[in-house]
Amino acid sequence: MPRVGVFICWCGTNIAGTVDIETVVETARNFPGVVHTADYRYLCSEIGQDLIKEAIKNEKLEQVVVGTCSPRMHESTFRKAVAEAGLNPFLLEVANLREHCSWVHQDKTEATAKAIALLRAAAAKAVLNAPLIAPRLDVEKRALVIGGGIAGIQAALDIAEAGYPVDVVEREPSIGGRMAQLEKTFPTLDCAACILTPKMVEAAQHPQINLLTYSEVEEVKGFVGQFDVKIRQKARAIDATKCTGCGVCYEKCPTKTESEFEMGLAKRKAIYVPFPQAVPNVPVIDRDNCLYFRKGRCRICEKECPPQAVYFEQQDQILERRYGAIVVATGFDQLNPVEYGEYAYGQHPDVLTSLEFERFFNAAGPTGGKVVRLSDGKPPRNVVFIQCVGSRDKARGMNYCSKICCMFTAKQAILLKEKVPEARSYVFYIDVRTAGKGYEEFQRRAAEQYGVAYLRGQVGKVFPDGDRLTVKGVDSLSGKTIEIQADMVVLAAASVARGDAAQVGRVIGINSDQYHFFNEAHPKLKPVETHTAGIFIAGACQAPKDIPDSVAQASAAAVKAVGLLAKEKLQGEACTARVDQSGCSGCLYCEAVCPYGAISAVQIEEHFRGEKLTRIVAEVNAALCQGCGSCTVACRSGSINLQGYTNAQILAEVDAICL
Amino acid sequence: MAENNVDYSAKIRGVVAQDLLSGRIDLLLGWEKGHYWWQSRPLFARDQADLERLAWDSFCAVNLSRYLVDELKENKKVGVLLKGCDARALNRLVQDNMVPRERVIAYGLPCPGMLNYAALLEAAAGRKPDGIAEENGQVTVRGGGVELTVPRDRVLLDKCRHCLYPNPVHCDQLLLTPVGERQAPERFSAVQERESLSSDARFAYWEKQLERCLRCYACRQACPYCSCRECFVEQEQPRWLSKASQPSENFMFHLIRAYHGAGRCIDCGECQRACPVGIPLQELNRKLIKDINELYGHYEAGLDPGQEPPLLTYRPDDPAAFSEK
Amino acid sequence: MKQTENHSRFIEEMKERSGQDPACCLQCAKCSAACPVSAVMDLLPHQVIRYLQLGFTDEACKSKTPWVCASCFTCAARCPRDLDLARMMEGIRLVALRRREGNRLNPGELTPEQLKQLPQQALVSGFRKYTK
Amino acid sequence: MSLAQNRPKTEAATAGMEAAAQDRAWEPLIVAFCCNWCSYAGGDLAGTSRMQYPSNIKVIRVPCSSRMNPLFILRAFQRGADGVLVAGCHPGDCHYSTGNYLVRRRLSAFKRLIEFAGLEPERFEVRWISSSEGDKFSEVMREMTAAIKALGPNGKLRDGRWRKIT
Repeated sequence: MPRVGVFICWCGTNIAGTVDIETVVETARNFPGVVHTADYRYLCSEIGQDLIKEAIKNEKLEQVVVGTCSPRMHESTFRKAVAEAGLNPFLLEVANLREHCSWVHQDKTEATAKAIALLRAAAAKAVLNAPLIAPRLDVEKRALVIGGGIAGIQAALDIAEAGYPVDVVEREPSIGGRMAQLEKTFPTLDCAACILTPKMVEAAQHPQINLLTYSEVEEVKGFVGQFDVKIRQKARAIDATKCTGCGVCYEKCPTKTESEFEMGLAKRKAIYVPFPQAVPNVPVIDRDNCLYFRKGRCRICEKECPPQAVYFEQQDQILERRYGAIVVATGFDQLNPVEYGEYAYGQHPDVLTSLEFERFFNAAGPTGGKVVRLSDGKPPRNVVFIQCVGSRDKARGMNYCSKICCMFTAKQAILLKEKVPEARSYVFYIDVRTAGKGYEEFQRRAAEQYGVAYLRGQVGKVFPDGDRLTVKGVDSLSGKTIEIQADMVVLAAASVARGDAAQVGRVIGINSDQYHFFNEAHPKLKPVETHTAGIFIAGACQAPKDIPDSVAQASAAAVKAVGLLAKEKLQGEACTARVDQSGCSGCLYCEAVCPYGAISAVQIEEHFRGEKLTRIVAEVNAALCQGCGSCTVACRSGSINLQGYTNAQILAEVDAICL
Repeated sequence: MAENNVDYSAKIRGVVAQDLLSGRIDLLLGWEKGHYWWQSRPLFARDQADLERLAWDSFCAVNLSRYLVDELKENKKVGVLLKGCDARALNRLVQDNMVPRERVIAYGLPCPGMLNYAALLEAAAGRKPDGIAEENGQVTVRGGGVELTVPRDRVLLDKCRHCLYPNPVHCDQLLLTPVGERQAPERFSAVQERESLSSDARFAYWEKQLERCLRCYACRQACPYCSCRECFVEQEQPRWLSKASQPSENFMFHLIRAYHGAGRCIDCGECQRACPVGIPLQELNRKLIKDINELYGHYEAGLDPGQEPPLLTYRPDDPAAFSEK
Repeated sequence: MKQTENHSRFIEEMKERSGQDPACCLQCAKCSAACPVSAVMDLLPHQVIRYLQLGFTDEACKSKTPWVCASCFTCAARCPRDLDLARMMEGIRLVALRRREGNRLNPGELTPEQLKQLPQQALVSGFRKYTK
Repeated sequence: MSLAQNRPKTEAATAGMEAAAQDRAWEPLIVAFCCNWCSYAGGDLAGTSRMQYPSNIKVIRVPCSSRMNPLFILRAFQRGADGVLVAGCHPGDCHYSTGNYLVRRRLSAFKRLIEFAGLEPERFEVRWISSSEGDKFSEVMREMTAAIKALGPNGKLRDGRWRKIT
């Protein structure tokens, strides 16, 4: 029986307030193998860790058990402490006395009894712990950024500046993302294009950055340091090496269709660049609309193209490449408010979403920069902004606050006043949320200097009324019902995850929350990490976010990626599967269920009645194994076992917990 | 069959003798008569003299495929006589990499179903039978100077009653003419009957059945899917269960024995036939076959070694036997 | 805020009867904006809820609003917090009727003309709504 | 002092019921095997959010629900558990990408098998709980405890020889 030390953390009053530490320590003294017990106010503190290290040396401990917070919180802290005292770091077991006990139970007797049971199980497992050595893995010194919006561009630039090559995969024909669709940015009213375009160009010209636009990630395999990624480069039907970006092709193209970039408010050609400042400035032929692809005739663009760059036969290319780290920055969508029948969206041309309205301010936009009603082309007099359309709405929309709407509405109201000085804005809001540097001042400016009427309340219904819109709402502060004859209604529709976010997450191998926003590894302390090592997230794919936050998060993700790429070797998973070849019958069911292809057949020689026999057994590649343990269950004889979670250890835990 | 079995045995002997004497195979696995007339036991034939004892009659129930695992360690190439169930058992072993198929010559024997001595005793109505004769689906039991004739179906082994594949699904050489399709009764009827009981009644039923278990592991030894080099029941580290024949341990053994066959059991019934205390083991196996078929699509183990067993694969839209809310 | 036992009992009883919790209300007033009979209410629906949130149950009961509510469920359909205002109003009515141990509508007070003119359904609904 | 001392260790279910009637202090023991990445983290979130649930639940951490050998489940029942829960990531969200798809098949077959042997369906459950579902975690724990309490102590599959050692 190894010499076991048990250490209990009070975690201030977090554990000690509900769990009777003294009783727990007394009981733990009698667990099999336990030769030393101690408790301390904060075991994770330096003094607390020293307590463990001293005891390991003085008491010649061979196994350590700590009763603390969740192992997902401090397991690595204590492993390090144990290692510093000269023990193998995997000779440590954590009993979760806080998240799984003291915080979820109030009765002290019950919580104490449960703490003892959890601790007993941890001690029973610890007795069977064996020293483990994590394999050292190579790092491919190249990063992949998925998504070419402002977050993706920023992350790519930061990684490239640190000296590592980066590929940026963007689904659309140009990088730029949502920010490229904006006219101005709050709270400074900078022109979005003026600050974004230089960054786009910088990314395109950076020797370490390789832009893969009009491309999608199809498959991600492997693991941190060695992700093997398949990228589909969709056929543009243009030879990018020849194209000069002169634009003759789309001038001459006879087919028009709705522009995605203009939110369907304007037309584009079947051969097109999404917007004038597109990077790369290489058109794409939209095969669903191109006459030649649909009906086999036309080819005008081909004839007109001066450098002969049109190349109809071009096929999709699959690029297979290995990356050490991945940054996911796939952005967001705006909710389609058509479900909200009371706002008449889709029933009247002058009811718009805010992203649609934004395009009205842009000189290259559908109205050439004029704010006019789509119905009659006249400038609006009264514009009603409705906040929280689908946000803070657990009945029909999203339970969360979309965070950016209060600010972009204030911005649009200001821009409106500047474009149409006689226009009057009304904003129906539930709360105005302006947390951010300069935000409150900006919103107050809208109300005080630009005369925007803020009405605390919601709109019951928008009635299309001849050429105008009657908005019926309430100002809850005065208790007055309000009726406004509006010329335009702008809906601050919720920011939502991309429609295919869940699917994309599955391909990449990261999980998402109930709204399909990608999950960070820890809401406070690991905001850009995911649960998959080596994959980081940035921007609005994690939650609704404004530009400053997206850029900050992108730089944070870039630092994490760079930190990883800078490593000579990575430490792999130590808790890997291992085969007992003498028991293995070679059925290879383990190989069939292994998600990493870490198990393969190997021939071994055996002596049988004086003769040499060869037979097949399974073998684990520890560098590939991630330690899920699925193989151990497929193995009927238990000949493949998971180190750190062995069959014997789990049985010991079960036995101990049932005592 | 019994009437002509001498001829059949001779015919079989003729074919395999050629292969054995020419050295095409080093060993032939067949059957020979045992101590009693109603027993046929495995024959390990290496020469002509051994072959003389080869017998093919209505008592060759023992599945010979299982013996390949050990015999192939000492012999380069082994010939084996396979009934329908034995052929599927060979597929099971090939799929599990327990038997290299290329070192086996499989001689197929279409099987009319094997007879159950207990049922013959019953048919003899109290007299001790000393032999049988078979003709046209009838079995005549001789004993004490009296002859009683019963339909063959009535004296079949349980495992043969429900047999769906009496003809070998594959073999290198078919030795006899295939038998016709048989009307097999619904094999899940016993399972369904048990399912209709309450939890407590089911538990009482199994408690009664399993308390007889001696933990002799004959079921395991006979089974073509129990091919592990070391069975979990005999492991010391970890000790999954103790050696004692004790109710909860017996439950554990039998549930896991059956579970290890989930998606793998070929439903040959050897476990139940081998059980010296008559535990209806096949019911547990069939419960799994039935459920897995219902949940994850029809699958018949042992038909095609290339087809992946259902528990080694999945579909993203699989149903579950628990709430997925 | 009023936190007397009497007031909190009222709220608890109302919550139990209606299955709705006033604490979930954001006071966005969408109910009031959507209500087709708000013009004849002395308090808007969201104000009634606000009174409940603050414990002013007497004021909420004294208000005409719960009795005027036509139970058209527009508020319930629009509420972003999935609150069923109509049920809450019903809850207030039920608790109030039981508290006062009296009815707001006495059959004897109805004139024979009224009884003759009003549709049967209106009478049944009226008694269901205004009497215990 | 331990709850376990109050639990009857009787052979048959009926005996357990009687004991339960006599001993009002009976509290069920429920062993919950939680995958490290989703359900265990969901449990952590329930803790962080102080969402209370009965202390009858004792969690054992496994790397993935696909690490769940049915033998562990039987062992828990044998040693005195009144209920066993296996919790993993939602299908499609497995940290190891496919583990819980395999578990769905494995444990569906196993659940039906042990029910066939006479175990009440409520005693063994499988649930998908993500790392963001602290509320679901505590709710599942409350529901399961209530269901087991309604059933009473489990005598089936339990080893009568097995007693508390300390």
